[in-house]
Amino acid sequence: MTALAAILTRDMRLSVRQGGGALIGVLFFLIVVTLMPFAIGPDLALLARIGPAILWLGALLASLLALDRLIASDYDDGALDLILTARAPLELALAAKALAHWLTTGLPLVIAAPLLGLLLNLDPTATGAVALTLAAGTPALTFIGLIGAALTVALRRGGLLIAVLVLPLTVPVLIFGVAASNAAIVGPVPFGVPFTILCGLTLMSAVIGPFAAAAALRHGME
Amino acid sequence: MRPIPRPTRLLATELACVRGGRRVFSGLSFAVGTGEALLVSGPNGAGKSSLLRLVAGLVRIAAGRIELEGGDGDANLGEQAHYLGHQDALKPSLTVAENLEFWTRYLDGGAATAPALDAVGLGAIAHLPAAYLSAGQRRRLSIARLISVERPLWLLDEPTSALDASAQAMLAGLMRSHLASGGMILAATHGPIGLEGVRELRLGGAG
Amino acid sequence: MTLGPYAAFILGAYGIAALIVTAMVAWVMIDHRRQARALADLEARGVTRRSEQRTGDPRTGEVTP
Amino acid sequence: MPLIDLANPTRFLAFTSRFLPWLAAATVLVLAVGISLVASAPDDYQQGATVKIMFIHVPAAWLAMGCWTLMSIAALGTLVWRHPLADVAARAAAPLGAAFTAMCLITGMLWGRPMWGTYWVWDGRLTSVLVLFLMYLGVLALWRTVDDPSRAARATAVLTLVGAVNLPIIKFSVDWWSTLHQPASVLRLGGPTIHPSLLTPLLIMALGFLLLFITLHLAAMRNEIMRRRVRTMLMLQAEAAGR
Repeated sequence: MTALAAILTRDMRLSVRQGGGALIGVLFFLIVVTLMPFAIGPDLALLARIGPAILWLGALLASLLALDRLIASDYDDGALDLILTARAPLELALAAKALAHWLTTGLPLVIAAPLLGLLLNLDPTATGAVALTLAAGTPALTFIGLIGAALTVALRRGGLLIAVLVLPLTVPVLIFGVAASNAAIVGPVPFGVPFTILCGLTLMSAVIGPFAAAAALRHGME
Repeated sequence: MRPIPRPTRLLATELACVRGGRRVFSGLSFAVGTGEALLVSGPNGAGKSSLLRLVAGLVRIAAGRIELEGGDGDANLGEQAHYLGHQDALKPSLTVAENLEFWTRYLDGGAATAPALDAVGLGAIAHLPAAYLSAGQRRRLSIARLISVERPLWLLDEPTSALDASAQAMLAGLMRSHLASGGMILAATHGPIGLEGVRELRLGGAG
Repeated sequence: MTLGPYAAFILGAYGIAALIVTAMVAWVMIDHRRQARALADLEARGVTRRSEQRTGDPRTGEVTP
Repeated sequence: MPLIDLANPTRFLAFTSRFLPWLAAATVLVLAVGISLVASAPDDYQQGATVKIMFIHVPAAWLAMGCWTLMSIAALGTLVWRHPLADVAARAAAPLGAAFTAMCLITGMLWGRPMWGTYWVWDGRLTSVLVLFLMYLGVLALWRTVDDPSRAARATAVLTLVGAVNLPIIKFSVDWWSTLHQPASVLRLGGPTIHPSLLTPLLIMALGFLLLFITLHLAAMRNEIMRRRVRTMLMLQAEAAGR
């Protein structure tokens, strides 16, 4: 167990330190959401209606694009070779890395969402709903993105390629995330239904992600 | 920590390795007993690194078998070996101590890093970020991992690169004590590494 | 001085402004103390900067031991 | 003591250590006077007492833009005149600029709420300050990711100058964008001519904010110089430990 704790704390320490990517995801999220009204126009009623969708799309892109260095940095400096020869199973090591990434990138998105809700003129219930669904949904985005990161580890085209590869896999999470938020605001459907499905998706991806990523790494070796 | 069973022999029979569609070597057989060191030599591209990575389990075996007789039954070969590659596996933003502590805890759950740092002469700058280290110092920090984590088989890929004379002597000393305590070494090198009574395995000589 | 119906917003604005100012002041002072301690610790270990290693520092003129 | 002599870091440290207490005292004094004037200032006929928020919102906006100008001059210092303290000045100013921009945005939202009924209306001026805030965060992010100071200095200097060139363009396009969609004209910041009884507290507060910025900036520059000294001494320590 100490091995997984060690890699979790190391990754979090790395992302917070100089040169780490901890806040890059949140900045990207902030900028993407701020850009939307420039395109859509400052009509507050319209912004309020599509607010949850804007926040979810921003969080989705921010989560995926911040993942390209997750495994590639260990591959580049030779740490991946040692991780492969350690007693700790690769699947759990990758899950620990994904968790560390979510804590430093995914969680700040959830915290920043209510602030951005102000820009989009969301009322408190809408902001609360979006924050709750993001809290449940962003781990799924990170674990699915983990598979993309493992597939592209040896390639030089990391970042965008990951998004292209795994975006289709994130469609269910996006659908139920936005549906749950809208259910809380407009809601013919009770909030619980799409939300529990979203949580189910997250749990499923928390299992499939690490195993698929480990398989991708093992088969990626020559 | 349960006592680590002492493997008696590393045995390779008819090993073959294919990388990127190219047959790097084939029909390779050798054995390394306890307290023995085997130097793998040969021109660049002869497959020295590939052989070490293959033994460590980082490269797929095309044909043949490799096993560690008498080793820890349920641990595969890679988990009983130290692989020291060209890269140092160090994070620049972590300090010298943090880097070694991480690998010590990750590879075997222990945490005694101070003696290892002193053995490689980095004890005085344990608090410095690894970014400030020279290539030689980074190499020595990477070597410190071999001391702080107890593993019977050492797979060293050109261990003396970037090391000056005093560091090479230090490494030779470490290797001698490892062999004396019943360890095994498989090293890929261009020249001698300061060890006496060492067998050599020539790769790709005729090729 | 009556702050009228929106007193909360006025006081809130000044409160947040004061908060940001104290945060900045605190950041500057804490950072100063941290760097000063690090410098003192390094000097205690006998690490001297290259420009001070010469017998006399030409720019400031004082002779460093 | 000729000002150019300040280019030498050691001399600059001595200068700041001696001058900072006086500057800090002057700042506190001017701010105290300013706040007392604000307290006694009359209400605005339209907005009532909420106009008092203007006394911190406007100076913060001026400082937000002034700080980016300062950083642009420092960027020229780094790229063109190779001034040793230019990058130190820019790096010390950026967090302060970001903090004052955030203060401007938050006070703007709190001022807007009683007027418009919502915290944020995409008013032209406020939106360009928001874009400026994003640019500050961009520069700070670039400093955090590049670890070698000299390389970071040149990269951030280029980004700051490019930003400075684009700021007027952004301001124009955002104003155009907001007036294009905006129904009636929104809150006039202080109206065409500010009533003299409101003008003097505003100028005093602006002076107080300026002094506050200068004090914090000098102190932050001092920290930055010390931080770089620590870094070089740590590298010397690494060298001393033998190749």
